[in-house]
Amino acid sequence: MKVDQKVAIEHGLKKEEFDKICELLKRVPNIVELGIFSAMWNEHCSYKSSRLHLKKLPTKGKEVIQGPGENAGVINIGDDDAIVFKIESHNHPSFIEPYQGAATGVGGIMRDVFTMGARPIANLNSIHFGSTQHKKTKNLLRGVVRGIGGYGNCIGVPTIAGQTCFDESYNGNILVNAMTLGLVKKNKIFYSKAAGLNKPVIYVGSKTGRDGIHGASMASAIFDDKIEEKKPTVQVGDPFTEKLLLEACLELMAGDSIISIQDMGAAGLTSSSIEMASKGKLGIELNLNKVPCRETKMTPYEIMLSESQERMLIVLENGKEQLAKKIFDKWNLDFAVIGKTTNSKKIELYFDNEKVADIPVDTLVENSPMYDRKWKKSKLPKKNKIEKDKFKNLKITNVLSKILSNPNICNKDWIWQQYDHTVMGDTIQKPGGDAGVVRIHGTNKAVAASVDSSAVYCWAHPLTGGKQIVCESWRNLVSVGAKPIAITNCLNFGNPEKDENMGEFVECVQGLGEASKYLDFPVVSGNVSFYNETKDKGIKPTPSIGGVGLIKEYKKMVTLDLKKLNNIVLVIGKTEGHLDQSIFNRDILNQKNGPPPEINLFNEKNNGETLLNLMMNDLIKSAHDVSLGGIIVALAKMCIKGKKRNKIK
Amino acid sequence: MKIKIIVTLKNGVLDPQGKAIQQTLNGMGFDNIEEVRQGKYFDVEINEKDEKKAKIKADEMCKKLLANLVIEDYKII
Amino acid sequence: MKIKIIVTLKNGVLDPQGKAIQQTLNGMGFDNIEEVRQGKYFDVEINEKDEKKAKIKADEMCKKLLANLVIEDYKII
Amino acid sequence: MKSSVIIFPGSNCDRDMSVALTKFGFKNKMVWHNDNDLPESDLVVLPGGFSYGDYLRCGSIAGKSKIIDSVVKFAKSGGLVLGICNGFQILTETGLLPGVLQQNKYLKFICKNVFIKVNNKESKYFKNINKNILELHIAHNEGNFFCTNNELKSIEDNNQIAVSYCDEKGISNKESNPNGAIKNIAGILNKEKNILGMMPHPERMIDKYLSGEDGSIFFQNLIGNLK
Ligand SMILES: Nc1ncnc2c1ncn2[C@@H]1O[C@H](COP(=O)(O)OP(=O)(O)O)[C@@H](O)[C@H]1O
Repeated sequence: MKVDQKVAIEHGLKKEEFDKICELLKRVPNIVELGIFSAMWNEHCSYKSSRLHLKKLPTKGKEVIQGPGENAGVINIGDDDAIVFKIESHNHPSFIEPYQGAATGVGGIMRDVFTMGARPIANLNSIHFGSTQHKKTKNLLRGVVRGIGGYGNCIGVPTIAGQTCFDESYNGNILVNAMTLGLVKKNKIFYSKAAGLNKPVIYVGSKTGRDGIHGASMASAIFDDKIEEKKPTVQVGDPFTEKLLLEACLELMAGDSIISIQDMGAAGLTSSSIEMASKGKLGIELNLNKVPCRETKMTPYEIMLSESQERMLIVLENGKEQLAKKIFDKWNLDFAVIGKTTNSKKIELYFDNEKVADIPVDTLVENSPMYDRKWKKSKLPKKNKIEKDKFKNLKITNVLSKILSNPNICNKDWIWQQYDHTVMGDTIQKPGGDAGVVRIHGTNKAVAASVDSSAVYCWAHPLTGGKQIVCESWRNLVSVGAKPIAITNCLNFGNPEKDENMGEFVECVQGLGEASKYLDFPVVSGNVSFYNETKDKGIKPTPSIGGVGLIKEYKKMVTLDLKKLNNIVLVIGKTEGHLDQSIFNRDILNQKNGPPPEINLFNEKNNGETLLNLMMNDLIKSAHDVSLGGIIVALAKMCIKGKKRNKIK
Repeated sequence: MKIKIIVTLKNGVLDPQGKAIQQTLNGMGFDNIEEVRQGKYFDVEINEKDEKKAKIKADEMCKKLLANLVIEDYKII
Repeated sequence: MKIKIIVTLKNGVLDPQGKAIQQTLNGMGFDNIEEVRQGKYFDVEINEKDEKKAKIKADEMCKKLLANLVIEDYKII
Repeated sequence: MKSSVIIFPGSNCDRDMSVALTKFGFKNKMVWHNDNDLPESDLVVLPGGFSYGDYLRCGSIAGKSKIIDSVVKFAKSGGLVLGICNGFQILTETGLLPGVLQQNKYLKFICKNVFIKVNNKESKYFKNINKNILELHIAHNEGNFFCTNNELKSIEDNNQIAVSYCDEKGISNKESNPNGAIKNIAGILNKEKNILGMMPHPERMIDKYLSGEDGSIFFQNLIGNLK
């Protein structure tokens, strides 16, 4: 196939981008090379619209071992133990095929974590759906929940917390964000940077099929009426093989055979091999005839762009091939030496004794486009006047029951009871609390994790909203007695080529950054999902924040249920009577404008630290953060969970 | 009347179950099994005497519920 | 050659999945569906040219693995 | 006391089980499914999980593993074999226990605490147990026990129902049945009472910071009976 501008545009590249490729290569790429460029240069892999802004996030901290840039972030939790964690989106595939989309999302994030040598110990998820009245919602919700459970349960990693939201802005574009925490010894962390010349490059895991070809570009595409045509690119997850891959990789990692390892995620063999080469400032040469294929007559183009799941790429020490093969044979997985590292700083591909691609690595990575897109600043909306006479006819019990039955507030037990949340025998706080908590096996420590987003606040005012979520994450961790350490973030936004959407992104990130800096709660990993838009309608800006904290003595963990009669109930922090963007205003008064509640970072930090102090001194029996629905909902939940009554003056 | 429906995975779609079954069969000594693909089978009892009409109904049911056309094909037999 | 196998639940064995499908179909407006029973379908590629021999093999596979004879029947087609 | 936990590809409660057994005094060994022989054991455990991804039917493929022949031999000679969750499914698939475990009635995976009533204290597993109603945890998609009427009659005649789902007060009815199992059956024994299969996971309930502690009662009692 002859490559020209038209073909390039069909690959999702812009005209200027195609020109730049020709200029960098000093020739027109062939079709395999074009496929590789289009995968590496699309938004999903290159972060071309977001890179500039993400750089501003605080990523360093006392406990940070590895910040963004690797498969996942790593933090120190003392005694040589470290936690590897990350959140990732699988929005587009889940809308097309909810079960497989969600399942492979969970599979993908777990691979990111165990690629670094960590055994996954907890999963979380943040899922957003359209209105409960919308005709697609029920099926999508059911499929996604089943998919998350189907994959996580089978692997045997507990799902300890999550978040489920409904809002009509997701009617045509649901969000599925999956997060995993893994545990590793500090001196046994594995990275993706290749090193050394003539080292064997190994392919392990499942065979390659035609599934998911161009998935990475789909993740950066807008849905339109032609969505049906994109369907064949859906991948099918095989959690059983992933479990075998996990055990086999950890077994091999126990020795000293691996130089670098990288999972094949978006853009499969392309991005994994190029990333390894780029980080190691090396070249990689692959013989595509050696790649284990599931289907017949696969072309180099298909092999390079397939997104078949449950596969890994490894650079091994010389002479360790037999040992490694034995382990993968034992676990009944494919194993093949498919190439070697070189000093050419190029990616060189061979097929049927012919060279089918020859691209300098830096043209794919360092020279990939970066855009400073136009963005529009948001104004802080004016506060609504509180009109007391509007409340006169309202009965508080009616209002409360209406608020409690809001789909965003009501009980989610039916969801998380479909997830195995107790396997591994260390879950000490199940879903249903402010954060999930798992013990570090065999120690007195535990880690807490939660995932939050407040799209309504971000939509009302992105800067404040961005700060708000980080604070909410911080509060959730504090509420269970954990010292917050770091966050991961999944930034779900609309089309960055529109200046309002880009503005939402820029300002949310700014808010996020300010709060995480002030709270010393750095960002160690994350993911951006743009183009969450159907027929021109974008979603509400939805950054999801996954927070992780440490409880030094798990026996001091706090839960939200009221424990005893006659205990005193305290509200910490000032109640200012802010009603704009509350459920009360939005649902009961039907007033959807106005600013989100203001954030005072000083108070946030002070309150949180004070609370933690009180907890360490065993003075707090129960705690719950006040969020959606306000104090009355917080109290109601504490009463319901504790099966206690409460008298409030 | 009774309508029988077979739903199978599209060509090229990964079938982890089929693969595991094939490997097990091989392991059990059935060594000339080259591929196993697993699908679903439905017996549907429709209160409808006209075969043609029943099949049209069945077709609609497949499209709307029984088969996931993203990854599956169906056949009414 | 390719052998096709259908495994169905025995009469009298509860089929919760089939029941749920029937209810869903009813709910979707297919109101003359009286019963749905779900089974499994297998496409098995055997390296064997003699049909008779292949079917004997298939029969053995069903008995030993593909069907649980406590609750299931099978048919080779 | 010596125990062996068998690891199948896809088992995922193997470590949890070994932690529990060790905590209550067993010397435990892990055994790979592809081994031929069992180490010397007083108890053999088939742990929970998704052996072979639960593909085909839960437990069916694991039932064809190499090690199973030794397990069958061990069981037939009177050795104690305990199958939890997927282990229970494997035991029915190999024919060591009657019946099958079908998909849950409401077609959903269920992970939560339930109550079970001990019906039969003849076996080594429950002899002398000092609590009749235990709170244990279930986590399964296929726990809906089914068997033919004839089999059920034989199971009942031989007093093989080990534990059944109930509520806090011990009442077994539709409401206290999480998955639709016949007669609320949560676990059954073979005729000789040396093989036990049950859906609930005692190994997830072995200290007060977890979902509960009744699993400890089960293990303590079991090892007590073996001594
Ligand atoms: N998709 C999900 N997966 C796992 N747990 C969930 C999910 N959705 C909600 N939960 C759990 O349900 C509980 C209630 O969620 P949410 O209403 O967001 O809590 P709150 O507003 O009280 O912090 C939380 O403990 C959360 O962990």
